[in-house]
Amino acid sequence: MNKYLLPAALVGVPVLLALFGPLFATGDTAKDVAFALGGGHWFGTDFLGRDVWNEVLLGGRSLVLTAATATACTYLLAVPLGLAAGMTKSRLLDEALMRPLDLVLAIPSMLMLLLLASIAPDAPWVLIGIVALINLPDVVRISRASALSLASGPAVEAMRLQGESRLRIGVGYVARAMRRTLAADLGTRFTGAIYLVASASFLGVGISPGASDWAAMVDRNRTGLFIQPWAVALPALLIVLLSVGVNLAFDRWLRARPTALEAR
Amino acid sequence: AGGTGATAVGPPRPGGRLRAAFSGGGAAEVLDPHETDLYIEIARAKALFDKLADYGSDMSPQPRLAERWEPSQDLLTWRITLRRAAFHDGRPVRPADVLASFARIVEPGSSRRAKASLQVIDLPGSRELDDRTVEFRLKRPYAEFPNALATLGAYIVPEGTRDFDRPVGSGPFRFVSFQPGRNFVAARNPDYWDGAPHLDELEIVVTNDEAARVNALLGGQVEYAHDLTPTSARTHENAGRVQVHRLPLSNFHGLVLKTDRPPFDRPELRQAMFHLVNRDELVRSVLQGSGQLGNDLYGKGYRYYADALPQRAQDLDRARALIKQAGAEGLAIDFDTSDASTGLKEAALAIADQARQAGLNLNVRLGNKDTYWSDIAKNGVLASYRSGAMPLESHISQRLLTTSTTNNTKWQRPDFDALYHEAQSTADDARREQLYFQMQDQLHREGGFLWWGVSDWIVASAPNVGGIDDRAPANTLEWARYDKVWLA
Amino acid sequence: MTVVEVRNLTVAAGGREIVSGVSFALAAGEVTALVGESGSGKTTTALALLGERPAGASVTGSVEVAGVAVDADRPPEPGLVGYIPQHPSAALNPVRRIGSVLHEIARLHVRAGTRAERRRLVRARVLEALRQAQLPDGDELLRRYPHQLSGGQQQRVVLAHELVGRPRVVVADEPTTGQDAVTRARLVGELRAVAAQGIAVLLLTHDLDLVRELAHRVLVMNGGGIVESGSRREVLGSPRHDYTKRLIAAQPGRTAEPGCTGGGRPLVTVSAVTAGHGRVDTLREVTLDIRAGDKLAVVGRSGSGKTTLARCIAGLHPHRLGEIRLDEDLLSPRLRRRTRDQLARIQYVFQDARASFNEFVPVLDQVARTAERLRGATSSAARAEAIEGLARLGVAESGAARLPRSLSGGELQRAALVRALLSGPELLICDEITSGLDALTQAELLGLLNGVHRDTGTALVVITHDLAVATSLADRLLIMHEGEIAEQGETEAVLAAPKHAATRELLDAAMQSRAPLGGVHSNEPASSARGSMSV
Amino acid sequence: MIRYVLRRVLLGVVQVVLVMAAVFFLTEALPGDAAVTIAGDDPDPAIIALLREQLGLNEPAWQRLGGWLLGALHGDFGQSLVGPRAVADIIGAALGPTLLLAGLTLVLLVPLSVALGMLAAHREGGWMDRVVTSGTLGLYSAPEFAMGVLVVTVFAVQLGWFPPTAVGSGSLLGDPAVLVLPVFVLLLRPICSLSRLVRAGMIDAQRAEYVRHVRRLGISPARARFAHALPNAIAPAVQQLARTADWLIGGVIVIEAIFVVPGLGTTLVEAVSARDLPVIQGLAVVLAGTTVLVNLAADIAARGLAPASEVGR
Ligand SMILES: Nc1ncnc2c1ncn2[C@@H]1O[C@H](COP(=O)(O)OP(=O)(O)OP(=O)(O)O)[C@@H](O)[C@H]1O
Ligand SMILES: Nc1ncnc2c1ncn2[C@@H]1O[C@H](COP(=O)(O)OP(=O)(O)OP(=O)(O)O)[C@@H](O)[C@H]1O
Ligand SMILES: [Mg+2]
Ligand SMILES: [Mg+2]
Repeated sequence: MNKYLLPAALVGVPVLLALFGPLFATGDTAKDVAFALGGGHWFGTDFLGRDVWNEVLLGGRSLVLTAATATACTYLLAVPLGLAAGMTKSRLLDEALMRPLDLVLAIPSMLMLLLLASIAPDAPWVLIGIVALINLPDVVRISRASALSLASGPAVEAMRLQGESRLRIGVGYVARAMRRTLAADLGTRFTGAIYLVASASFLGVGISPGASDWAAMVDRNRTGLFIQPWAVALPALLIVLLSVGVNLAFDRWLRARPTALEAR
Repeated sequence: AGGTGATAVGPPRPGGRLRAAFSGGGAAEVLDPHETDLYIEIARAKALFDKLADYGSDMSPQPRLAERWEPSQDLLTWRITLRRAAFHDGRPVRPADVLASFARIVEPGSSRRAKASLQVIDLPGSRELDDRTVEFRLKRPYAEFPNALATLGAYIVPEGTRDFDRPVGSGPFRFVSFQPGRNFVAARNPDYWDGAPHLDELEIVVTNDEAARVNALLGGQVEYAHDLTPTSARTHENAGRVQVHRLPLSNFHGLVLKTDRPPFDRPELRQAMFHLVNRDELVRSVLQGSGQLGNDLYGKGYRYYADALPQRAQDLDRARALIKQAGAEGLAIDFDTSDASTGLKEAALAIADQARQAGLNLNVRLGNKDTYWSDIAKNGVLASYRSGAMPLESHISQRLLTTSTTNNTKWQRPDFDALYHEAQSTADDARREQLYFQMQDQLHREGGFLWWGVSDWIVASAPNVGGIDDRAPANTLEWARYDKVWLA
Repeated sequence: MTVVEVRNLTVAAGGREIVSGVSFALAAGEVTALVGESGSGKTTTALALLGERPAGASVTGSVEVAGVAVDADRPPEPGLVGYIPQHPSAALNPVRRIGSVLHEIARLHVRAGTRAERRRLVRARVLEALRQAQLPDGDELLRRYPHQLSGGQQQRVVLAHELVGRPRVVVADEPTTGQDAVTRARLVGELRAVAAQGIAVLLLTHDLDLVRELAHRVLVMNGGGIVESGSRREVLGSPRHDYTKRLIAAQPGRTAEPGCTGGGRPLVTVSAVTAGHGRVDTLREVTLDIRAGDKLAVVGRSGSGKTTLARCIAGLHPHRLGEIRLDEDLLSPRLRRRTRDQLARIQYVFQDARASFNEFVPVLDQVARTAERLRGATSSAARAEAIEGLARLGVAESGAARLPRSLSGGELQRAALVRALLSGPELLICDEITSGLDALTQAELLGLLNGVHRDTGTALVVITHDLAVATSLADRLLIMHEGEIAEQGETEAVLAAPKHAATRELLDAAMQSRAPLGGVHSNEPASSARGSMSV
Repeated sequence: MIRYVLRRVLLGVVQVVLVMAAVFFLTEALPGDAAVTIAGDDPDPAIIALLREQLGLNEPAWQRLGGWLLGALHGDFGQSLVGPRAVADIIGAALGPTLLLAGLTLVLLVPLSVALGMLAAHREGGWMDRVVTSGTLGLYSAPEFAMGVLVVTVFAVQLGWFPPTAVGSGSLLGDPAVLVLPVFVLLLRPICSLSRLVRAGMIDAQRAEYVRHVRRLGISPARARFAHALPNAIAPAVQQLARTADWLIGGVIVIEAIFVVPGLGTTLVEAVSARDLPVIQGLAVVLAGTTVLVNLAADIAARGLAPASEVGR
């Protein structure tokens, strides 16, 4: 348990701030001089003269939820797709599932981000959708590859000989056996999602203007980095904490669970 | 001329190459001066070409290639006398060149910027009187016709020029090389009619990212950086590594309220907006103090501006009362803004917060920055807006007449139109001033524009650059005048 | 001459002694066999010769190799002790060509003035090692990657690695597990040749036949200690220790139980079935009848298509041409198209029992599913049936209720058998279910199969490398060779008069290892390796 | 092998064509068009209509796509809508700097991330490992633009070691100092992901029996690590390298903006904002083609590195 203390602390700070921060934020909208320090502001003001701490309290929820939801959506879509493609014995179905994804893979993700985000309205679900779409092919490939090797293994064959349904084999065994591979991927995928949200903000797409958002803060306040570093440093630090914490947690979890092979 | 730096850098000194960083327009950039649109294109056109007139720091037309102008009594015929000037290839600037240039600008099928202003000229009726005099016939009386001569893009090119790969003009610099979206080099024109430039060479490089422009200046890669944010200015102002020039009265910030449709067809609601905006807070936060308060009128500090009208300040009680009167309490109104220009979005966010205090719910929508201007021209009811410097007359004729093409506030009042036409039909300056006051008074009471502030245009230069005029708004004669600049 | 001297070696880990107080000596030119059931500490003992020990273990006692003390901090001089690990494929780097690694090792042992001279010596050394390891010395082999070699070849390549360094001692850990009779015979020859060069050989195995063929001396391990030692003749001829006696008694006998030979009606008919992997046909026009109550053993060289044939019948491998009928009904090549009834009537037991279980679900639940899905039993009835079946084969309910990872290999193998039997199959196919098990467990399992056949009349198809297993169990023998059936018939008839060359080769190879005690081979080291051998 | 490569190349061509069609329709769906952007601030609607007519934007979409594809078949990528230049010229001019940046990054990336990964794997769980793993994890989550700003400020503006931008340097090669910072920033993120993979692979490989086997045979620890463990460890990293190429393109967009490099990224952003369809299309071909090629190269390399595995199905 002890070894989860550090990752828990790393993840805990940003996540608690993100989830409960809005409860402590003031509704005060008065604006001060932009990028000023002092004047009753703990961490100074941002590009609009708003209180940085207040923005930090407000800005985590959208980022954490966007990145987490996007990652969750990716997995919810990709794993069943990968499972279906990997477990099917029909080459046609496999190709039909995989080729369109190759196409998505061939479009550079930044080009896709640029185009899709300019077409779609500024709503949180749009960004979630885009980030999920960009990550989709990779995760499908990973899950297909691991489903493929599992599906040709004796455990699956034994179940098929028992007359088990595909669903039961897929959910009851293959999906569970893939957990390790997917968990290793999940941490970096989540970081990638945060990163994409941040880049979207840099390209000026996807985040509604009024929204307080850590990723957007890093971008929008960067001009003031040298008068007022907190407006960038604080949200950046929280993002790094979050992503390091998540990855560390998965690293440790994986290390704690030996592979099936090692367990024997 | 002579800015803050002038004293520090000593007397003018000839020689050297000045590198200036501007943001650019990519591969689409052209050298055709009639197609100019971006600041960088104007700066280049200004180096290579001349107009007949240009705007002074108070937006009044100053003679350039035109030595002087004399209108007829009815303001329909204007006689222009040209200076003794020559193009870079040695040919003199003649009336034929002027007529040909204007004909090219207004030719059918062209979408050139100056076309709207110059269309007032009856070109077939205009003629060359002698080799230095040209006589323009106008289609209607136009007392401020020199404004049209100074308009953006009304450059004089040699007759018959079609191709601007290696442009020949009459400006202070001669063309050397050009790569669209990358850089432009020009060399001193020793025979320039207004005195040869101090610099040997001028290079204009494209640097789209503001931070990169500042960095390039700090790193000694350029000597002049155009268009800085107030934040950058504050960061580097006192460090002594660069000179910061704040060109006042350059950029007007405001809101567009569409007066022809609900809810802003109700004058009370427009007035409520006038009273709920906290201009001080906006200037402090959005402009970061680098600007002045606006009084909901365009053209502060310019000729004919109605200084006498009282300055407005936030009055929430008044605003609430007006909102109530308009029956708009708790109304949710879509508020369009975009990243198309700096400050638009920030102002919208701040104003939305201020409006909430008065009980009005402004729902900020971030529009696509590339199509923002044409989107708000047609759609929506409330939008962030900005405008560069232009004479009051141009502002009115382009934006506030029934016939205006970019009448974004849909301000269409026959009585207002009549005042404008009367002002253009009188040769009496005092009378015209009075008419302008009447127009502005009406706009101040119930117009569709809410100009809350005027910001400085910020440029920065290396410590050794002298001769930058610190009082010229962007886009005026003294702005980006590299022929007056020297390197110490 | 004594090369290795081990005195009072004790290895303790995890609070218990894995190896306790072991002492023995190895002599040059002699093969010493270390036998004992799985987990008795053989590998741990052998690794001590290399100065290695299991993670977290502590070692006491002394090990001397060539007169020099060896421990974890002072491993023997590289190349002095050669070690052929239990799974040679793991010892070969999958991305390095055979030749490049061999040359790399040889370079360590060659000293020469000029570059060219050095290159020549290295090459000579490599070629010599290849010859000694019975590998062809052509460049073609040297250019290959490990996965392009057969298991036997891989083993010999590892042997060559060791021989390049001219070791004084070679440790071979279970060298014959899973090898077919012919390959096995060749390996025996090689090891004998190694010993003949004056190298001390330590042979770790649970295969007593191998011991009989090769060893000069035998050490029997049980529970971490050496329970008996002596010359081969003493130990195998007149075992003193109880454990040794049991071990020897568990060897499958020659005589098959007389069964109801081929009396039943035709159950499964395979006609002209062709199947393959990708473009290569691994099974060509195979035709075969299996009758109700048959006991059929399938034997053949590795890669001859035994597993493919079995999988085609079970529906796990779609065949390309030909047809398979159950009674009169055509069986679809695809498992999905087969009815539940068809699935229930033909069952298949996998070689790797552990891999055939879902690691996330208790064994008992998995076993019970067969009755539920294929016979429509209610889940409580199926559970009761499974508990009963498992108990009958000696797996307690408390054990079966656990996840597969906490069951031993033998227990899992039995559970897999119960899982297949719960559908009440008329044909049970067992693919090498005894290889990799020690003799005692193996004998137990074969007994179980016989019992099942007797009680239910299920037809059995047993795939095996071990002719002893085949002959002890089957009424009929089927020899496969390169994707075709070389020969089939009554077991005794085939053994007595093999018609096909492949059969003869297999039998010869098997005979050699079956030579009666003190027969062909004397106690002296064998004089030479068998004649020229190809790969 | 040759059959495999041929099949992949053919598939790649189909892929590129489909990407082009997808990009075309995505661009079509963008709000506004070239006419609107040319018209600029406070546009006159009449001018927009006129421009639309002149640019042929009134023709149906499929007709324009067809025309464009037909031209592309003949190697003619068309004219830019907003400027007087040919698309091929525009892309050709921008290609050099980007190739240089991306190429240099890739060339440095491999040895650096291998070195870092091996360093961390040298002693698993040691202080070096901890420093490298947590450092790479932290850097991995920092976006390029943040790193870019920081690096420029520290190393160029404050310390003055390197030029802060590429402004005014005629060719990047002529002035190598200009390349240092952009390549440095571009390297940071991929180094993190790759070195983590190399580390994991090395740890696995070092534990593998074949490494212990050659150590027993007397191969030196260094050689065992470099010649035996490493080739196994980098096989998964090579696959990742292919994916790196994709976001290297993304990173280049950001880096080019910060350092004022007139490359493909800058061109792409400009073309998208100007709705310059032919240029976007041309770029899509170049980028998708690159992605397909890099993936192919990676697959072939992976085959060499992992001869026993099959690639794909
Ligand atoms: N690091 C360790 N810690 C605790 N127990 C261990 C460790 N390594 C091995 N063992 C145990 O020591 C015993 C002896 O293992 P060893 O590998 O020597 O057996 P073996 O006789 O070679 O068996 P097999 O025939 O299966 O190869 C086994 O019960 C094993 O589980
Ligand atoms: N997945 C595969 N891809 C290609 N070839 C294969 C594959 N699996 C098996 N083969 C080949 O098919 C042939 C027959 O294989 P099969 O498994 O039936 O042999 P076997 O007789 O069971 O051998 P063993 O005794 O080694 O288990 C062999 O030559 C083998 O190399
Ligand atoms: Mg062992
Ligand atoms: Mg087999």
